[in-house]
Amino acid sequence: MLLISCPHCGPRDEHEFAYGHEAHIARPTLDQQNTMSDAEWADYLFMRKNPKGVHFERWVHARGCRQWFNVARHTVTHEIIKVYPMGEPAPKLEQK
Amino acid sequence: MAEAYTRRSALQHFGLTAAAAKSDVAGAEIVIGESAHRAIVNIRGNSSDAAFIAAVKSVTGVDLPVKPNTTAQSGAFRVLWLGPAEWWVVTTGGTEEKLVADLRQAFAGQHAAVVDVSESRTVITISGASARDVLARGCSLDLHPRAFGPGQCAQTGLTKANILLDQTDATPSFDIYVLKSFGDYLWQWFWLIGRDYKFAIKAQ
Amino acid sequence: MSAQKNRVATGGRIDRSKPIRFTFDGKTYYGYEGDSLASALLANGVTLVGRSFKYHRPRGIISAGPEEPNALIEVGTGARREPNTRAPQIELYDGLVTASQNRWPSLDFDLGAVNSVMSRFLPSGFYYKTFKWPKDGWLFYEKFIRRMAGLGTGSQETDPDRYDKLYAHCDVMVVGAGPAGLAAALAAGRAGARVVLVDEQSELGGSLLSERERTIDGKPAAEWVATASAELASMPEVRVLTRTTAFAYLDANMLSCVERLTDHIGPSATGPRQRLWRIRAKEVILAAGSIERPLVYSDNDRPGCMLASAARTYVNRYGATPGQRVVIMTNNDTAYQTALDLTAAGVSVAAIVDLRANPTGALAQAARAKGIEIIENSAIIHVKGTKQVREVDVQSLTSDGKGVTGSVRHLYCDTVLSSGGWQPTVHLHSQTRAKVVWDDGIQAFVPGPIMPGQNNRSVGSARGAFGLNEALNEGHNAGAEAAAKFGFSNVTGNAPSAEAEPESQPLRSLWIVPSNVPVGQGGKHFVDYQNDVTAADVQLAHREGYVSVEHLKRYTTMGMATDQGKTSNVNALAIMAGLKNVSIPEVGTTTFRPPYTPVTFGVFAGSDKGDFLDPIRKTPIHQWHAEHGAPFECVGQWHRAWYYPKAGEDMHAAVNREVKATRDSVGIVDASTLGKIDIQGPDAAWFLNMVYTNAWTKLEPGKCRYGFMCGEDGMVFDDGVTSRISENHFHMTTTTGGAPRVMSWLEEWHQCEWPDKKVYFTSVTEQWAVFALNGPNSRKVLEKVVADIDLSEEAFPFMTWRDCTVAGVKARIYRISFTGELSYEVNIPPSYALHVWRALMTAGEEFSITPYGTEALHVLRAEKGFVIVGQETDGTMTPQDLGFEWIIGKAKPDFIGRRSHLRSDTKRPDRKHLVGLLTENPNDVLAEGAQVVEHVKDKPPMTMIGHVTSSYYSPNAGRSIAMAVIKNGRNRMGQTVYLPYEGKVIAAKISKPTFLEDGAPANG
Amino acid sequence: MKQNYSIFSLVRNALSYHQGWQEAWRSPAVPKPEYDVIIIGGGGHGLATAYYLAKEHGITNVAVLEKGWIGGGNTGRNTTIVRSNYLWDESAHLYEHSLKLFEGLTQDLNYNVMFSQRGLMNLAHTQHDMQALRRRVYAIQLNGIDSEILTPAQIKEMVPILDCSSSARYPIMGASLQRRGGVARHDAVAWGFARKADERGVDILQNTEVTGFKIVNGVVKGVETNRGFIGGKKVGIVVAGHSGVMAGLAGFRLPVESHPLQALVSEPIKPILNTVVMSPQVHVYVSQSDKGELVLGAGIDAYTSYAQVGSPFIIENQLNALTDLFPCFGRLRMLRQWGGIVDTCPDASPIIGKTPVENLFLNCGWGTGGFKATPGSGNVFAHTIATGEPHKLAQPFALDRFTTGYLIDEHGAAGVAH
Repeated sequence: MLLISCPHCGPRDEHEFAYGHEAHIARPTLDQQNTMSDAEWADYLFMRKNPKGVHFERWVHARGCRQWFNVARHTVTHEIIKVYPMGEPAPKLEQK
Repeated sequence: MAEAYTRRSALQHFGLTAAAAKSDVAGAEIVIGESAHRAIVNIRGNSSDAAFIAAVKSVTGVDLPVKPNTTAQSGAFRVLWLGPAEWWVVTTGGTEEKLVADLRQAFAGQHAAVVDVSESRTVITISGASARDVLARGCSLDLHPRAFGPGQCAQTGLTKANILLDQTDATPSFDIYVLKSFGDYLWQWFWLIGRDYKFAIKAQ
Repeated sequence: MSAQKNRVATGGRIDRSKPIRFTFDGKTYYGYEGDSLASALLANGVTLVGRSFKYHRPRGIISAGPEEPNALIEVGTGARREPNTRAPQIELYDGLVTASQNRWPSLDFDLGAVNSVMSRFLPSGFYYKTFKWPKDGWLFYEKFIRRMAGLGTGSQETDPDRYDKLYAHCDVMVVGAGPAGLAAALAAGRAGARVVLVDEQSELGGSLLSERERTIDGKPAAEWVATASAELASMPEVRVLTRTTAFAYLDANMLSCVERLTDHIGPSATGPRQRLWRIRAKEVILAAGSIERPLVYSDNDRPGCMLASAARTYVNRYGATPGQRVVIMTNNDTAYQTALDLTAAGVSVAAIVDLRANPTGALAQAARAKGIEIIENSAIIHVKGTKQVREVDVQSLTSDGKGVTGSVRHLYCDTVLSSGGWQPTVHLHSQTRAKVVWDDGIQAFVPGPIMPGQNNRSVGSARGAFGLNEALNEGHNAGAEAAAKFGFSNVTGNAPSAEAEPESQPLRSLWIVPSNVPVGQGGKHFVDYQNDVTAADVQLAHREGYVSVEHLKRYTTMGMATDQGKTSNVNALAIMAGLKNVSIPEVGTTTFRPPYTPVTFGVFAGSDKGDFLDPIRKTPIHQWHAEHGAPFECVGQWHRAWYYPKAGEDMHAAVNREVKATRDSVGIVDASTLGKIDIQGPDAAWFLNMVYTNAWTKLEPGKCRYGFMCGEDGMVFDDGVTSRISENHFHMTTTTGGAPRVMSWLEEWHQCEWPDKKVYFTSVTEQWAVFALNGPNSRKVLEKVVADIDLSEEAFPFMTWRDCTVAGVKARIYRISFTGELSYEVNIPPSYALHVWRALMTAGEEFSITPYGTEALHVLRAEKGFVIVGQETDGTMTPQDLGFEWIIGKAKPDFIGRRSHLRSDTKRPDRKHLVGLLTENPNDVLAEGAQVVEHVKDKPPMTMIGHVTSSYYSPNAGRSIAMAVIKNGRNRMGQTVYLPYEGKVIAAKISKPTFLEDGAPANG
Repeated sequence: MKQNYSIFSLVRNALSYHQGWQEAWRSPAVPKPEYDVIIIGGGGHGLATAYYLAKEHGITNVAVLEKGWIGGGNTGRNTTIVRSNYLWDESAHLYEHSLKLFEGLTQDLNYNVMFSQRGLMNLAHTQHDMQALRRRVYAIQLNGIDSEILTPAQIKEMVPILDCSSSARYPIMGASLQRRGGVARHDAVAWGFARKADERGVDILQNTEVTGFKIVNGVVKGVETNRGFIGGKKVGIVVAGHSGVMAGLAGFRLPVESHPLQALVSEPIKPILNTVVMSPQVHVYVSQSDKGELVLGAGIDAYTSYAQVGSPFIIENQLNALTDLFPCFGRLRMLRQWGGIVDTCPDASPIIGKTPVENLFLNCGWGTGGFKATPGSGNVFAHTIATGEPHKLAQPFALDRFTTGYLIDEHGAAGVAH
């Protein structure tokens, strides 16, 4: 069971959290929506990096403070490398 | 409001008063009870805004606990940290309407919110030497005195219900705030786990 | 009391003053307190204890621990019967009932042993090559194969025991309470750290419990263990768990452990039977010891064949000897200690057969000094005796160790002990997915670097440091260092110390002990005892190309038995490496998967049985519904009153009555489960514009509006009515099942996408109980209990809300409707819910007010064509598909899902549309889920164009009504379609999805 | 020709101490410089693709590249359930195609894949479950596939050890039954395809990891591997959980996430359960293997992972539900627990067909349900690669459905994994 450090509440068991999938997918602006192709929209909606390695993803402390945050987690080791707030860009990490 | 006698607590149908009368509180390893009808008001605002902190203080006398998972008390008012911009003000039942009004007035002009949630929760109290043991059956938090103590609170899970856990003294005693719809479930869960302990029911 | 013929007169940790009666296969025996079932059986001279899985070969006890492959026993009777329990790990209690398994009619005479005779035709994988004829024959063969397979028999009765589970936390967790683990726990505990020490045995000490002569800190080992145990028990922050197996090492230093609370007491025990500990440690010290490997020699499975170390445990710890006359075969020095200990107990050691030439280690010298014959550079080539070892043949090894030469010696004996070296117990380390690496020195896998994100270290023999002093030192240092990491640096005392290890010689790897006939053509060289995998099977796998470790395991089933290959994996890998002429790690390492030893299903479930499986959420007047006979419908976790049958009524009659009464006069429903969200802030209206498909900016305070929410994929995912309380304050309602999802949805968009928007969301679902009065007389009922506001149409029109007092209780009433009737949704504090409900019932008496449940609610809304998200929708329907084109805010610049509505498939005009279906026979009520076709054929396949989403008998329409989603349905009005299901075909006409006069706008 | 496997060959070989068996497939020491088709991924789907390319399309200059050992991924980690009771026409036809191939597979491959059509039951516990169940059964029936609805009494008769009492937290209200559904021996499927593909000339290259693609002007020309460059006129990616990694190497993204899916077996016991029982509501999927082990599947873990492990509470919840459904299972013991990496699509349906790179084809997204599709998937994918155009059954499952919005959503309505 993952141990996730909520930026507010500290380390809690995984079952207190809900997974928010890949982070840093910005919703297209209205202008973009109106000019983009269906394929580009599909890219926003569905296409994912799904890396084998460090994944920048979102979690929410659903059974706790209900706050969303970003996590850099290794998808092979499950090591949580960094927890950082929403809105902050993905950290540059040494390649693991 | 209607006559008080028409008001029912979430767990009233379990006959807690009668059970409490028969309970041996002194010899018990755990003592559980329902503390119903508290005033619980959810407040939202910006804790880095001095005006917000001042407004809370002006109404409750409490210095807003900005440290996560802590509580602060002043007189009848207890303020519990729920999130970085969310707290509960808990006080004597029946005063929630006034509290909501006072807080709204104090927050005037700020981006803040006040929501009465008193009626949505009941409180199950648990106290006694084995209280931590019992909670460990359903709660993954570390409640060891080195890790958790009076003045701390946490929203977490207790078995399959979501709760807010507030340690009220070092006995230890805990207040467990739970949605009323889960009240039956959680109360019966305590009975289930409690069968391996000497336990007693406390009157409200 | 029958004599225990293999019981030593004195010594060991059993209490000879406390005899314990037990039965095995119906026969009564006696053992002593402190015995395991295995030791008691051995003491009684019982060596045949089971039959193997495939060949049904007679089998005896191999080991003294969890690695036991053979002695699998059924314990208990009736509902408590438990198959496949390992005899060395069963503690005796009075009245213990045990039985052998996988034999018929008896252990001694087992018809299944025909497989042994036929074994030549049953090599690994034989079933892949046969049983292929005729084409459908497999089901036939399978029946027989299944009956032959399967080991023990599971009970078909409900397990009467209960189980417990809990969470725990510590600074330092120590797995294994042998010398290394005890030293670690003592060091960390003395420093003041929170320590959990677990050990699977009934008492602490691990390997020290089997020692005869070793001393620690000048005390006999057993005494040192007792002192250490007492000290640990006295430390308030140290928790010691015996009979507890750490069976899984999970992410982030969480270990799952199972504590056996009553298995050693039996059915008379009270309290939970077993307990699941989920322990989150800051650091874990793995001190789980090591497991001896058997040698792979010809017919090495005959009852009486045993691990050398096991014999040592039986004689030293339990005062039970495996037999009377023993031959030992070894490739290393440790077996000599067994010889010395057996000799000391009066057991005759006929000879030690050492695969090595010229053994001169200290223990070998000691054995020689005791007069024990050492036959060096030699091997046991045959074991004679089927149900009991009678004799062994010994021959010298050729120089390459691959054959034998010279004259054959016959040695009479009833027991053959073997030692093939030791394999550290690396299971938990490996479970973290950290690598294990091959250590040439000890010819075993040892822990490699630990996994990132984990925090553990292996000490003592668990990492391949087999010396006692090494174990004590490493344990102590690990405990002290781990404690210091968490701020407990004040370690008192030094590492315990023992006398120096006897000087020893390296082992000789001879992974197959040769015989004088080729492997596979004479006796069987078992590698995996339980699954009957032999060296010849490994050779066959190699021949056929199943050469990787995973293929080897799967093809031969090696390592897949209940012992998970604890004694066989390395031997099998090594044999394969020899065949491939590569190093052992090049063949691969096995991945150790949890659990370390099998764990009862029941303990995972814990106490959460029955209604505790999933919480049942109840509304504030749940009791009232129950008292009035309502069955409940599951809606998510909620239980909602389904209908209220009166005496003699079935569901259909009750629902018809409820539906009719509501349209004719007044009905009342408990709608408290409806999701409710308080939304406040200057950007609240902006936010609603984004999450709903329609526009909200212009909604006036005091008014309500219905809306659909879509996912970003454009599909409907919730609906409901939202009311404006004040300029910056809204009250949103959601579906019952969707409430938590919508709340999360709002927070997610706010926090992740639009954090600058000033708005707060608070769930108030349970702040309000909701009772909906519906029907032409609902106003009249309400007027009797509401005095402070004007309820007239003009003063309180449709789609508005008012605060007022209902029966003395502060309330908020929304004039919204899900029935198309005059309707008031009365919101009141739940603590007054029963009072208000009763007041409304009383007030409604003169109008025959009728409580109705969810079924009538569904009929009433369907009569007016209101949709239910989750019933008319399934994640593939847009608002347009549902006919709610009008609810899409065309003028709105943006909302979630909007762009998806513009995709080619989503904007197709001939998508599935929500329509009504009127059956030709008005009394035919279609099944929900029935499929719609245009053209009926004699038999399938038929082309389906849609399905029925809702279907009821409508007493108000006087006929059946149904809603369906049908391809291009809105352009097929009046078309007759067919619904073939359950052997019939029902014809129906496509209509609009409203069945009384046109409905008012819907309400979620 | 390969040795024929039969009772006669078994007896004959027994007389020579089984010294005469040949290797089931060759392990070529050196790859050819170029193949007509390279299949990346030596799982069941990849091997089946190679087999059908050779058998049905006469394309035998084929290599299957497997970074580890064939059948070592999800093929060897699933709960071996085979069924075709899918809601949507597109899925039903595809899985039924596969089920039909399964019915002749043992003979076709001369390898006993132990396809045991012992019947497969889907339990319903709520009104909503029952509605969804009827919808599915009626649709399946009209697609010409066997499926029927059972009453609780019929369920109890078939599986007496199920708790069918109405007082259960989730009482059993009914079930659907597909009698032709069942289980098969997963390893045998992979090995059988490998053996027969090899017989027709396919090179199975184990321990061969693809590290890159050679793409010239948008056309794939071959793959870089740890054994050097291997040319390929056409390349098919069939790597399940690692599809995203391969797509990344080829320069495009997929609507796929990889998640852990956990499974476990009990210790073997004598026959106690003769039907596959599935309860999507409480996430229980159970059958008994021929060896006697109860084989259980759980729900997927929420987070993406390539670790082949998941979280313990998934298993706890599953066993909680299992021991409620089968109260006599409480005393059985978990023997082994493991995880696979499942590649899930937003609509819980696979992707089969072309990619943005010419001559590079893709077959992935089978999520929790890939095993049952093995022969069908290989069959339609082989057609797709051989002809360059999607097989008609594969057509709806093209990647561009995510652009048009024509999803085949098997989540809600089918509601079943595995």
